[in-house]
Amino acid sequence: MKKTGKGIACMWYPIGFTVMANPSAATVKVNTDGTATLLTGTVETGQGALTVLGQIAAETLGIATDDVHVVSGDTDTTPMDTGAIASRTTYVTGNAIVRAAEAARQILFEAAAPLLNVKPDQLEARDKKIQVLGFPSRFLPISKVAQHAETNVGKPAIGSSSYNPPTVEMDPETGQGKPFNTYVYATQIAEVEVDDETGEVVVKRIVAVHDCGQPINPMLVEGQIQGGISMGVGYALQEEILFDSQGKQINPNLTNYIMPTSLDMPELDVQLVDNYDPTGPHGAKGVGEPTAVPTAAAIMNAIYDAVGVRITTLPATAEKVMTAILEKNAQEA
Amino acid sequence: MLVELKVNGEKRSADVPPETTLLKFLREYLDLTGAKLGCDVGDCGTCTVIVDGISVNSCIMLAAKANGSEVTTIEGLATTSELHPLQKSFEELGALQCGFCGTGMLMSAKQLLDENPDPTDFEIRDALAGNLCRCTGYTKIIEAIKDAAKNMRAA
Amino acid sequence: MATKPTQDLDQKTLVIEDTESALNAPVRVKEAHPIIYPLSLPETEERKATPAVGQSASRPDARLHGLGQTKYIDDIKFPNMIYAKVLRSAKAHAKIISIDTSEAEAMPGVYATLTGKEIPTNTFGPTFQDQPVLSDTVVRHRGDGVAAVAAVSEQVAQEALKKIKVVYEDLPVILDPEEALKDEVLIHPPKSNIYTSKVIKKGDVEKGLAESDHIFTNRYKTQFQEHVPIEPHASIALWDGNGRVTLWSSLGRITLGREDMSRTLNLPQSKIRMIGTIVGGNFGGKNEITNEPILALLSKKTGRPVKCTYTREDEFVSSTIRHPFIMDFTTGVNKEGKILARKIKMILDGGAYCSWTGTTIGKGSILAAGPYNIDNLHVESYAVYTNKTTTGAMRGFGAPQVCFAYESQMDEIAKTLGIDPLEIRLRNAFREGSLSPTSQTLHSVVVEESLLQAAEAFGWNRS
Amino acid sequence: MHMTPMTYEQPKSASEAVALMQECGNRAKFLGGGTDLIVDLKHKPGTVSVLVDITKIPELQGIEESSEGLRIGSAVTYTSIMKSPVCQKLIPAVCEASHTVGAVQTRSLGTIGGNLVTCVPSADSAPSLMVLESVVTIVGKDGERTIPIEDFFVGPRKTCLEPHEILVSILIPKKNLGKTSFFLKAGLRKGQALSLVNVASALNIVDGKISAPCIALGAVAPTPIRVLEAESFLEGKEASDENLKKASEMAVATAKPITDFRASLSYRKQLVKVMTYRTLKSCVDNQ
Repeated sequence: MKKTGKGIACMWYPIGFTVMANPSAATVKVNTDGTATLLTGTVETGQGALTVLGQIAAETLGIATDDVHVVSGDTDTTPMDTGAIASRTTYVTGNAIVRAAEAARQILFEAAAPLLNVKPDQLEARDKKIQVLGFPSRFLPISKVAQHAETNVGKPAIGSSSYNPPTVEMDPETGQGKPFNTYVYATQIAEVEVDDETGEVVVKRIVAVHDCGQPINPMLVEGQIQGGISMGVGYALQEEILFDSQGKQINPNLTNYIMPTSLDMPELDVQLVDNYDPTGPHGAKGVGEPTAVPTAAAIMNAIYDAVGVRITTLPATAEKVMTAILEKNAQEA
Repeated sequence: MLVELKVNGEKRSADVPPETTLLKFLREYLDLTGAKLGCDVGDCGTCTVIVDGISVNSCIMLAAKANGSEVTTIEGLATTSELHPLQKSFEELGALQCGFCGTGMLMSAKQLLDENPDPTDFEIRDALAGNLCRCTGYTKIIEAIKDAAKNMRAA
Repeated sequence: MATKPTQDLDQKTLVIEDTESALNAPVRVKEAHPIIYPLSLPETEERKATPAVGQSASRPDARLHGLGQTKYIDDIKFPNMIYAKVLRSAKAHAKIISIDTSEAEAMPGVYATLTGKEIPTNTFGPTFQDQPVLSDTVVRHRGDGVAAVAAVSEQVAQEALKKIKVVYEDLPVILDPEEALKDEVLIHPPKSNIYTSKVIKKGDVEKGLAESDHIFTNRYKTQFQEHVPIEPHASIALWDGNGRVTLWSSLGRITLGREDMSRTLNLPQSKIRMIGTIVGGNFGGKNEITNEPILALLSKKTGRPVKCTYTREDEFVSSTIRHPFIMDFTTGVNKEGKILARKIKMILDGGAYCSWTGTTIGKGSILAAGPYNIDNLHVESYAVYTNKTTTGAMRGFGAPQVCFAYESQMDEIAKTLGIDPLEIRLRNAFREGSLSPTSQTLHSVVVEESLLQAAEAFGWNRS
Repeated sequence: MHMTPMTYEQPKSASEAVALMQECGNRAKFLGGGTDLIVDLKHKPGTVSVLVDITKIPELQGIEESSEGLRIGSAVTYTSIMKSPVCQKLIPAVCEASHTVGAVQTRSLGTIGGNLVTCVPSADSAPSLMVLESVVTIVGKDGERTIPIEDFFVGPRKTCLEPHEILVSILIPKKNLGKTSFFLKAGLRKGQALSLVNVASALNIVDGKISAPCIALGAVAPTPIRVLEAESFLEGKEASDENLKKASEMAVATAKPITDFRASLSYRKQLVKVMTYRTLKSCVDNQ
């Protein structure tokens, strides 16, 4: 018979390396037509980092995503970056970009200030304009200002900066300290259907509510969460590298290493918690890794709710669940 | 042996060793690198192309076997002025992350919609079961296929 | 009969330089208009909008993915490029007595071979440099490379690997991490197998347990997980006439990758260019150099660009995978389900080399108590070497493992105390300003909000 | 992974294929869809130097209904079977079994004959064809022979085919067309799964009693097997739960599964019990 169950799991997860410095540097160059080029040493590994980093630069400069061209991943041309690891790109590289873009923007403000008869700190960059704070009708197009800065003032709007999350060394005896600058939080709830005669577990639905601070690009955040859940579903139910008695992998191929296919993935309801981290770039934190963290736990709790067996070793293969059900039945009999 | 195919509407031929797979033929002899090598044994679907109206894993099909066939690869989907509706929906709805599974995924989706313009959720999932993706959890891919199907039916 | 396909000037049709084929001259079918490099298509509204933040902007790289135009490493081809393959160890733990590559080297189509002895600094690793690029004295797991071949094609390189003769002397194989803890057989002598550990102490855990109404003790275990990037690792090296080497690599961390290259090749960083192309999935598995130094040296030896793409099996056996954890959780709670004390002991199966274990054990230990206010905590974790695939960075660095343990036990506690699983979490959850296990004051905390929002979306009825 | 150099032949008739095979001896191998063979040749390069592609031979094609029954050419793909209205109507369990093989791409290339000839114990097309008492036609240097499908399987990856022989077609006898039959498969996941156990059952209900029951199991013995003891037990019995359960227990007793990394012997037996009952029950409920 098929029995349904629900299980909940929440989690916390840090952004960046544990204590160790993990800096990023960035350079932002504003072109004379008001578009910009961003140089970053990170690499696009599929998560959409370059799009998000471009959006962060665009936000600081008050221009659109499409106005920023992102150059990445070449040690000859791009600045130092610790790389696509530890859910750090949006937060750490993003913070470096905000600082670099602010430096470039400051040059624009200084060039525009005399033209608008204000001080540089009375200006803001919005909607492709440099405008007076509180008086948006007093503005110059960013293209005009960039052109002016370069050709009249003689100071092209280029900014470079870096960022490293502040941490405090952990005490070697007690581990007390400040290993990270910020953390994200999340809850996932799974609904499963367990066949109590075969042990087969079908994950029917997962609701995932994640915190990433201010989402820079909600669509890409959703995509990260959905993908992380699929890795979590595999971790929960199917995936395991097996070794023989001589240390040789038994299943080093995609025929016998069982990761989820489209038919194995549940319906997903992905949501974000409204949040803003003042230490992040435009309030953002990160989301890459935490998406895969609570899924297995939620599924195990749902299996327990459905058939009353507690799986304490992953993955919960059908056979493992069935064995536990039979043991439980034997104990009860 | 001389293998001659009609690839994306163009006659292409090359003289290849008989053990050459269709994937190798496309990638190395015709420079059509859209189909990828992911597992080499027909498990992952990154090498999916359409041969005479059926989708196949080109890594386990000999080029010789496809001799004389019409082959459609990812390079044959867009025209000079337009993306294929599937390519458009995949892009706009965020269905492509690292993109490595994407070309095979798009070919499987095309094959599905060619046969079934209004597939159910299960039919879409069933059609994609041979294309492994590690980035997306398949969710946005399925949404994109539904969106493209709708747009194609409306066109 | 050899043929050489080339592109004609407008890059539209293939020309076969071969008389027989020329008779079957390529025909361009007008109505089809297949394209190779199209077009300038309109951008989506979200890409053109301000403010930029908060826009679900589409990705320019995704457009190229969809067109099949993204060039991953395996799609890049250079003139005169040759192909490398690495021979993997036949043993999980053994001394290497000898490696004879002469027969492979003599094969037609083989350009060069390489062994560990030829690598200037044959060690690497992000924390400890305990891993050889190619093993030359000892193999410590089946994924260790022992020799490499560069040949005119992958097919020839693959055949040449079979001609390499390696003589091993067996050493005892240690697979069980609890066995490895005993240090009876050392995997990196004279170093202990316990190569890193972590302690977190807060409050008085024994006192907290003594004051508890209920104590729960459970053991949880997790497995090895592979990243499965759909794109296997790949790289190309080109050593030029100025003694400068350029690498196109699927590595996700090029700046630090260049440092590793500089160290292993004993070459100034200014002589190394690392280009990170679009990566076909990483998930933590592409955060270290793998065969990049090998390709660089093979390129130096042969004066040709050298490419290596992992087979799916290489991907499994020689790149890193997720750490299995053995986790003993003892938790004391009062009648209301408030956690008073938690004592945790964890053993991480580190595989043959350290890799990113330092980060994994650190995050795993800090996070193990869960997002809960616990005044009395003691976490003790050990990572041990075993003769299995190296465990390293993988999405979550120990967090999925410990979350499985702390959230499973949370439900055990809830069940015993008759408290709803959602409710017990709300009673213990971090709030703004809570102190973490390392006594850090937490900010922008939304555990409670995420719990309630998820429960609402799911339709969770509290029991 | 790369195959070693080889030659490729594409004969136009079964007799031409047989002649080629005789000429080339054990260096040669018949190539169907290649979904297994090409993979094998990549894993073990150098084992074969001539591939004889038989998928263009007309005798090996086609799905035709005649007075004898339904004939399916051995080179017919799973996809063609699944999509064939005749098959859907007359042999739904075979369609269902075909649908569970691999994924779309594998089913597009893979052939039903290839699945039988490869002869792995878990071959998904075997049990459903067995419970419909199919017979297979084989052509060799000495002409044609027809045998029951059970006799075709000899051991793991071993059929009764002589090296020069070729499997031409499968015939599902007229009497079993439209017979109620069900197929179930247990794998490690839903998509692209290999069978841990697969089971097919077929039966009629005549005057409230079970008639002509057939049960076949895959992946629980060196070859796919029939459960004759349970079949004779069920013959003429009432289709009660008790009887179906007893037959399922008999299937467990007949099964001789092994433990491997995918599943243990005892779990496979549990699956045999449950799946045999479920297929029988579905047959009873869908008369």
